[in-house]
Amino acid sequence: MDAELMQMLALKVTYALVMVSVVMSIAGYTVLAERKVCAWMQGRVGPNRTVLPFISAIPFIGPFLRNLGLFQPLADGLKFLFKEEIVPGHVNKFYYYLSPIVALVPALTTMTVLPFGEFTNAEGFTTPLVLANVDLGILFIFAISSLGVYGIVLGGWSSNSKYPFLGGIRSSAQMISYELAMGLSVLPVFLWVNAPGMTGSGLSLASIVNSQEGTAWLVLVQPFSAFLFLVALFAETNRLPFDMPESETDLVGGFHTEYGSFKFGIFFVAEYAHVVIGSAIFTTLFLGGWHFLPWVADPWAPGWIGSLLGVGWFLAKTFCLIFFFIWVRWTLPRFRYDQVMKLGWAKLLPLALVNLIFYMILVTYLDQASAS
Amino acid sequence: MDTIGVQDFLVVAVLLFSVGFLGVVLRRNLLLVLMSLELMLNAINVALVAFSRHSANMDGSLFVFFIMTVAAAEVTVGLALLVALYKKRQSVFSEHMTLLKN
Amino acid sequence: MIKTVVMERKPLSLSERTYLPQIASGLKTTFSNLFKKKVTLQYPEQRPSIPRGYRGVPTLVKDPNGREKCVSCQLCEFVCPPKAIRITPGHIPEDDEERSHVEKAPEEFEIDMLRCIYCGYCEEVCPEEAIFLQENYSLSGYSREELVNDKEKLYEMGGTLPDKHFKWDKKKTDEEQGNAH
Amino acid sequence: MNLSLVDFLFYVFATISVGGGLAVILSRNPVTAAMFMILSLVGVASLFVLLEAFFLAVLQVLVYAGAVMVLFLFIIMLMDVGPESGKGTALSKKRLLSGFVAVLGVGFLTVLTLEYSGVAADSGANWQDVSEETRVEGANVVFSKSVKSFGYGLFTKYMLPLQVAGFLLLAAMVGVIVLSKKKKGESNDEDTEDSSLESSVPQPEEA
Repeated sequence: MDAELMQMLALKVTYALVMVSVVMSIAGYTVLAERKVCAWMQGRVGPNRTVLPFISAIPFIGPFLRNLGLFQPLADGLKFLFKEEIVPGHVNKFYYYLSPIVALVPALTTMTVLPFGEFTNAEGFTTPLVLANVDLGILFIFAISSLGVYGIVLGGWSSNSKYPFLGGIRSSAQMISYELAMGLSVLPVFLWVNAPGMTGSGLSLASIVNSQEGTAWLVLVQPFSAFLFLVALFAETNRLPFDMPESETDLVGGFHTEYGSFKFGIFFVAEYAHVVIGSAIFTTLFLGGWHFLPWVADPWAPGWIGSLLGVGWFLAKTFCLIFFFIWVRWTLPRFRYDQVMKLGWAKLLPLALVNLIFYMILVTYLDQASAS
Repeated sequence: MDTIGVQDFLVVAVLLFSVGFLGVVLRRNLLLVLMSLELMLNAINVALVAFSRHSANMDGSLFVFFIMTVAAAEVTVGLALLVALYKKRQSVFSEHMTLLKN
Repeated sequence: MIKTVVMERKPLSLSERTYLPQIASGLKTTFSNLFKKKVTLQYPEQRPSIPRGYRGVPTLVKDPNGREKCVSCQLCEFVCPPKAIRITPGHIPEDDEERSHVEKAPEEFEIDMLRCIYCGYCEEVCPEEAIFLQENYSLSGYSREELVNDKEKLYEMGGTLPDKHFKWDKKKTDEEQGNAH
Repeated sequence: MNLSLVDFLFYVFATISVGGGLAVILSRNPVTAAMFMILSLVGVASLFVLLEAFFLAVLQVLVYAGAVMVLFLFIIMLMDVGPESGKGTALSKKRLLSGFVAVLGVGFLTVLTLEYSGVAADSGANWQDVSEETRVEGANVVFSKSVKSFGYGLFTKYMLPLQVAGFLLLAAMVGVIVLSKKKKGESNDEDTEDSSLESSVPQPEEA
């Protein structure tokens, strides 16, 4: 292997590590946000006790940060690390240890194809900021994220106890059901973007984002697709109202009932990593990614400051969506299992099909109209 | 610089195919027989894509597409049959499916 | 006679069947709650105000002269539903100037706080008004033994309460004046 | 031996796919078998990547690992198939014999293929570079990385097979629903019905 290749590999690995740590810390702080927002919605204040001695000693800022609970994720992580690791005697050891990893890895892998900004250099040459700019972006994400279910199913099965088992079975059925609706709901988007006269190319996510620059966001063009996708996203990330595998009121803790300490922590972070990635995907597909506002050109100049602002804007949109996830969770009650199945197969899937057919006809009509 | 050619992929395909075939012949658990069938189909896929790449022609790859479709249909029907059978006989082992014997 | 009226339930309209307006209004409710004043008490710094008649940890009290009030009649021990109280009665030595008029005082007085149910019967039954359930509500320890309050601890927690009746003083003066009952 | 990266990766992925396949047919526990099956499928997908058929690789993971194997796992768990008992797994002579014959036949096939297919002398070095764009030469679509080639091929040369595949999926779906439909007075759990509805992996729409 030559030096150039090694250098490139090293660079990619560094980028990947940076991105993993960024996504993981966002996931950690999403946990905090969840606790804070739910507390606020319930008239409470949420975690506000954890201190870091040096920072909290700063007058005004320190106590403010402490009240925001900014150091809580750190303390949580430490707690998970130092807790006694209890492995129940009746579990299938190998799968029991394997499943938290299997749950986390797909969530972190999907972000490799997720573009989060773009960089325009002095010559006006634009490159999207993404670890791997593959042509098949969205398909890749679907493929990898569909593997995430194995962590839950295996965790439930290997625990060898009835509640986790039920959680595992439920989640496998739920995942299969909603993947279909999810795939079908984004098809109109790609149909629209790749239609004759449009700027998109293939299934690449970066081209989707750039096709929304200066014109309407796709959520305004295709509100129904966006809605279906969002519902399916809720189901795929196992968030309330679809958190069948977990549903703590009827399944104790669901698939992770038998898990404790850091293995539970990994499951926990994986769930939130899914939420973060899901929000980011929704932002790229429907909310214009790193572009400013619909019908408004980006106010920032190209160059690295501009691309930094773009990334910040992208993150801001993603955080708003994460907030929406949390908001919905603390508003809606949980579906019953049969309702979840019915909604997936009898409502969402036909609606997605109708939506797809409608846009097929529309795109064809527009093409015909412009040709004649 | 690459020395891997079609024949290497073909060897992999043949190995995978024979493994799948052995599974179909030797295993008694019908679920595993179905899985072995999938292995055989996958072996064919590898061979087809290798040929397609070798001859710079999409036909092989397109056939892989159809094979996947057929495989998905086959698995679902197979599993549904298995479930129906399991409800009747409480077993998924081939030696218990002896209704037509003698 | 009461007439039962059967209410007709209207079928859901289309918008109601999608549940979306309801979800939206629910979201509105939760969002408006985000900015409302928080009702939580910041516990260790802010303490809840204890209402009168609160039944906290049972304690033994002394009278304003600093004398032990309990005469170890053991009524509380008998009345205690979970049998949390255990008293070993002891004599008061004759030469105790202050208290020689009383026969007994507890040698040991233990309340097992793991058993206590805070019912307040002991306080109610005590003829000497020596045991009180006071305001202390948070009790913790690292071992079971630690949570058995002995006499010393009970008096330490109880302190001295103003005595309305000064029973002992009255008794003493009565005795001195020679009209003992 | 000086291996290039691609060669090295080929051997790794080939080992994964074939070894995973072997583990599938050797493992007693169906869940373990399913897990190795996923491993093998991912190995095959990686081989597709080496052959620069990225779309097929992703499809392989999406369809097989993401849907088919989840279904397998679901059924295994639903029926609660335990590991095969140790006694029963002893292979009968008949089975061993048929296995032996199978291996012989496959070996024969291999030799025949490699000898007479005319590709034995081929190596990756004289493969053509894969283009990014869709090109058509005569009736054939040239192999390329782009997804468009797939769409183009499917909707021109293979239009009829595509329709047939769609009908096949529809037939499979109807068949499965009929198979797992509750008969009157027959009680069974609801889960089977839900699972069996999963028959059309989103193929016809993607095409």
